[in-house]
Amino acid sequence: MITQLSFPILLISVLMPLLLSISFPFLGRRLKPKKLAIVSFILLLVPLVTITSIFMTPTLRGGAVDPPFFSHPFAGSFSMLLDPLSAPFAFGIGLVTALVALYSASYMKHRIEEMEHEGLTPPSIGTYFMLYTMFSAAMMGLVLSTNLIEFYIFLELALLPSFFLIIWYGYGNRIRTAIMYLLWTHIGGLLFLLGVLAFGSSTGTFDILNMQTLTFNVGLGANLPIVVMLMITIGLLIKMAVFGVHIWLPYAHAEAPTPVSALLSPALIGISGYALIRISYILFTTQFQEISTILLGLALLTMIYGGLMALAQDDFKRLLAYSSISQMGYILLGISTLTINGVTGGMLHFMTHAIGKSVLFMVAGSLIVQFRGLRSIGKMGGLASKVPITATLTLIGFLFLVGIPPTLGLWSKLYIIVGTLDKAMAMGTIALVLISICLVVGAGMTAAYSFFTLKRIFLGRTPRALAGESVRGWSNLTAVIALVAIVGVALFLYPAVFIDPLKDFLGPLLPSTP
Amino acid sequence: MAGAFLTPLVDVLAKRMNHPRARDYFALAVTVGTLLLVVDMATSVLGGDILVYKLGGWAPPLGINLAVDGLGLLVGLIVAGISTLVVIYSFVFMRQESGLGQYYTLMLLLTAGMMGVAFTGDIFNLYVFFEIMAISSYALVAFRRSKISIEGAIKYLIVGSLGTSFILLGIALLYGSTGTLNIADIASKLAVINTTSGSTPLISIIALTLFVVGFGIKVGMIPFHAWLPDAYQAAPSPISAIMAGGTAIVGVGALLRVSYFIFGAPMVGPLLIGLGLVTMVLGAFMALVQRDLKRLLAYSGISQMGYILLSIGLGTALGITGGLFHMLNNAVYKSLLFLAVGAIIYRVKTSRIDELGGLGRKMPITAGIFLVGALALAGMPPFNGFASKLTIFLAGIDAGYPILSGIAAIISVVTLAYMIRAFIAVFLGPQTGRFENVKEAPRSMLFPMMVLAAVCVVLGVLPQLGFSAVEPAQEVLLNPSSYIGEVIPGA
Amino acid sequence: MDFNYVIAMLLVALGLYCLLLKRNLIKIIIGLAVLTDGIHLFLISLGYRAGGTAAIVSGEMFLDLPGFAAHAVDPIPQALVLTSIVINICILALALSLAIYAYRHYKTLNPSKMRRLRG
Amino acid sequence: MGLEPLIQNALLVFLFVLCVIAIELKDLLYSVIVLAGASITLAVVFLMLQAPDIAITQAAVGAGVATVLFVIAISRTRRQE
Repeated sequence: MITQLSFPILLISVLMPLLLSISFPFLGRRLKPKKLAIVSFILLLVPLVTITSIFMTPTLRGGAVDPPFFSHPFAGSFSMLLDPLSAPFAFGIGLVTALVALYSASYMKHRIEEMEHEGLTPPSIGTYFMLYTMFSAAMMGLVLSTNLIEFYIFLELALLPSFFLIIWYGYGNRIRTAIMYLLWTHIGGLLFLLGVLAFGSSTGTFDILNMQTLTFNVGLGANLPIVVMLMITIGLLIKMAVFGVHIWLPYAHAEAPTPVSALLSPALIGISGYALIRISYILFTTQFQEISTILLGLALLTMIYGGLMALAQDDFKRLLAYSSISQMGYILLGISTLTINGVTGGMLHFMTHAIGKSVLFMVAGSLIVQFRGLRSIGKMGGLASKVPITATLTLIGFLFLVGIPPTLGLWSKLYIIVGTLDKAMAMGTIALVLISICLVVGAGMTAAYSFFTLKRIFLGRTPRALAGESVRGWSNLTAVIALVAIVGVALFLYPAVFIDPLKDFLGPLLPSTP
Repeated sequence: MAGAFLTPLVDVLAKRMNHPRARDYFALAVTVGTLLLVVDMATSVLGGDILVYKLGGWAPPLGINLAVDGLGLLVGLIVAGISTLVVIYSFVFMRQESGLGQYYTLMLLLTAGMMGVAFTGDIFNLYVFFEIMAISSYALVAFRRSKISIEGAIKYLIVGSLGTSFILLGIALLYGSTGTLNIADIASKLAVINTTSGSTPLISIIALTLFVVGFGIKVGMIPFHAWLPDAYQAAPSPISAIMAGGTAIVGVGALLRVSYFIFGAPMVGPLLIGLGLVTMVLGAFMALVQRDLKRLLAYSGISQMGYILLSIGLGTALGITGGLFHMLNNAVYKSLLFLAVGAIIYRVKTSRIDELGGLGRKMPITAGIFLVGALALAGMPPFNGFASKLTIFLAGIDAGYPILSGIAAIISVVTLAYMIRAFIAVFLGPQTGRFENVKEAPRSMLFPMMVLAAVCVVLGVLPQLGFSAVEPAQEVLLNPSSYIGEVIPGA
Repeated sequence: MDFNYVIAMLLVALGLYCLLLKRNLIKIIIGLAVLTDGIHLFLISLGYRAGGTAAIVSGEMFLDLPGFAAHAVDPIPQALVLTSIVINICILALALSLAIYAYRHYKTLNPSKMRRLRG
Repeated sequence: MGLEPLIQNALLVFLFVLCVIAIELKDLLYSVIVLAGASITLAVVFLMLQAPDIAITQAAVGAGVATVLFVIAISRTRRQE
């Protein structure tokens, strides 16, 4: 099934941006921000193109793995793998990171000017692109990892640059926010690491790929698998910011510089969903099944809580951050059903969310640029006449979240809901009723905050403060956003590209009856 | 080959040097020479040999001998490397001071003492070299003769000589029960005593306690740590660096040599685990509340020492490897951090965290290097601290103490918290007007820091290098009989 | 003979008491001297052999070395003590000079009143 | 068994008493003088234990050099505890 590649093309495509990014601070002295953005874009395009071309090759669709590039006395060998499960994630990350790089140029130019205006001296834009590119490449490496230790290393490698991006270019009380973000996610990461180490020490391997024949050495007690699974899962759930351990997210995602929010919010936390399946489920199938009902409840709670909180926000970016929590609830919901439809939907929803949420964050960013730091929804209104294209794009972004055609969101939500109902039916009538109610409430909530926000920003009367503003209607910012949205819409037309292989892949893994 | 062992003695000769111009370069030449000789020995020791040099031609166990095994080599390598870099760093850093002849003399004496402790095969010589090291470090801490340096030195001296007295008493007890001073010989004779009597005699337990307390004082193990932050804060920064990266490591090396060799792992293990745990936890929390950068680093050094002891106390191959690797890494990034703080003090004249701020713009290279050290200390990939902490966590789980790994991981978060807090407070944030004219540190100070930072990255990306460096040391600790056999044929 | 060890340990204990509880630097240093004296006494007693002769070879003793060795006291502890005495006088000198400096700075010999380093 | 062990034990007791006095005296100068006396006693004990060279060193260094150092230090600081 999995083809062994003779040449480590995936590795090279990840490492190239990761390592070359170090040159950005030096390039930054010679090149203008726009050229820097293009260099960064090209660097990040490399993994995207590689992944797309591998995935589009029919013979490689079942999965392609690099030759191991690194081996360690006890951590085993590291490699990179693209298979139907990692493909939607890799593609979503590649797409969003590459395009947001283009968006970054004008946004960060504005942001740095703004900070200098406040009397601050942020590091140069070259440093920004270095951190940005590292962050993006590390996320890509994360999704393609084949070794648990490798996964952890990329996890931390993604964490560090994002921490510095927040602390240097963020808004508000950025130092506190950044430390909170760092510590919370680091705790999650360490929990994950401890679980992984306990796992590795009892099974003797850290390799994700060759796990079919693993046996637990019960030297550490018969409860070991469930404890280890719980540690790994809780570590991932902290990173995913589900209800209860979500405290850090609204701060971090709302206060990060907008292009970074556009990556953090959908991409980084969603990867935990991937890891839940790839690591928690595949390695600990029976134990994961035992807790799947709890996860289901947690998912519903997260979904509704995120939606409620989003409704109550006035700050546009904070609203989007809470909406991310809510969408994480959806992804977790899909996964926790452990039905083929649910999991497929969950995986697909990562892509939906990545595209939709990055569009929305970029819109928020372009509003900030165009209206000089405007973030409060209460002070907006009637902007559709001033920025009609932005308004359209916002609408599309929200359509992704709500799951209305012509967006990919339709398919992912559909699959999640079908999967959840499958599961709920298997659980009995009462559960079916309860879960259906939750689903309806959740979906209604998403629709409510989406359209309510849309109305408050773009319709109604323009406040006097904004009335005199003259705005460039079509800027680079909107062009990039539009590009992302177009890809998202195109995927609506051909979702089978990802869905079919995913179903083939997940079929044998998941239990036949929910 | 014999010449290699005499390097410490060559260093002592340097005492005579007082020509002001040549002095710097002489000190450098001596340390580089030492380093080269150690590297030269490394090739054969890594091959599995144990080099034994018999002073005066007397055969052990009667004569005094130097023996280089994996452990000695590892410690010697660290010491020689760090001393060389610190000497380079001192050229500029100490330029304004008077009495530099004494400074370099003491520094070389300190190095000689450390090398001697690393290489000696005789427990009394270990004591003598330990005293050489201790006396020169007391004097170096007091070097500036300012209020704090005198105070720090006095505290260090009183507590330190208590420690060395304990060590001497322990040696006396061991001599009383075995009648020999050669480490290998003591070990084999004690083993015989233990097997014949069926249990460990009380006198060995007392001796072990004395050693643990004595060396524990030297490495700053809690509850014997009180002198350490004062001394580190009071000493000139290069000396803090050499103490954190050299003296403390030598102390651990000596503790391991004495305890593991002579008493065997099963007896020492639980003790080390217990003390290591306490040291690790309390050190980290004390570091969290410090207001002075050098004190913060001192406490974090205590905390890291806890990791090392904990891991080695596990007694498994993986645990010892992890502990020794962490010891190597700790020496690298801790001296790096002290040197970086020294660069700040050199330019800004203060190391109080609340007085500093916004230095990142003015001293970007120092900031970057400090960051590398801080992240390595906190165990973040891709720096070396990650590789060794990972090994330690894994070793804890492997040895059946997952709870220890859990605590170690929590402390690792605390470490990250205080290091990041320090980094932010010093390099980020608003600039105060006082620092308008601050410039980047001079090149000859940056160079050693860059070398250490590069080592951090290289050992982080290619941990195999570190593992192969500690492998012989780990074998020696795990299986002391080969060392014993090598030193005393037929024992 | 056992009495030697008792006194030696008492001296060590006395030194420790002084080192830890006295509040005067010079006194503390005196304590240090007492402590090491105790250890030295211990070591020398260890090497003593009842009725033995000093381990110094001279004159016609060369003719009967094995016989001499059977009678002589153990020379190794004596060598140790000799080294240790020399080391300790160094430490003593250093400590006293530090005490003088400290007195110049603080006008007191009480170490608990030197508190610039607290915190 | 003759007089020798008895004298030795008496000397040891005397040594201990001297050390206690040295530590407890409030006047540092007297304290140092008593310590020198203790050192000489110790030297005699060493002599009786068949360690003449150590005895000489102890007398010279412990009672001589150390006392001089202490006296210098006391003259530069203060005499009372």
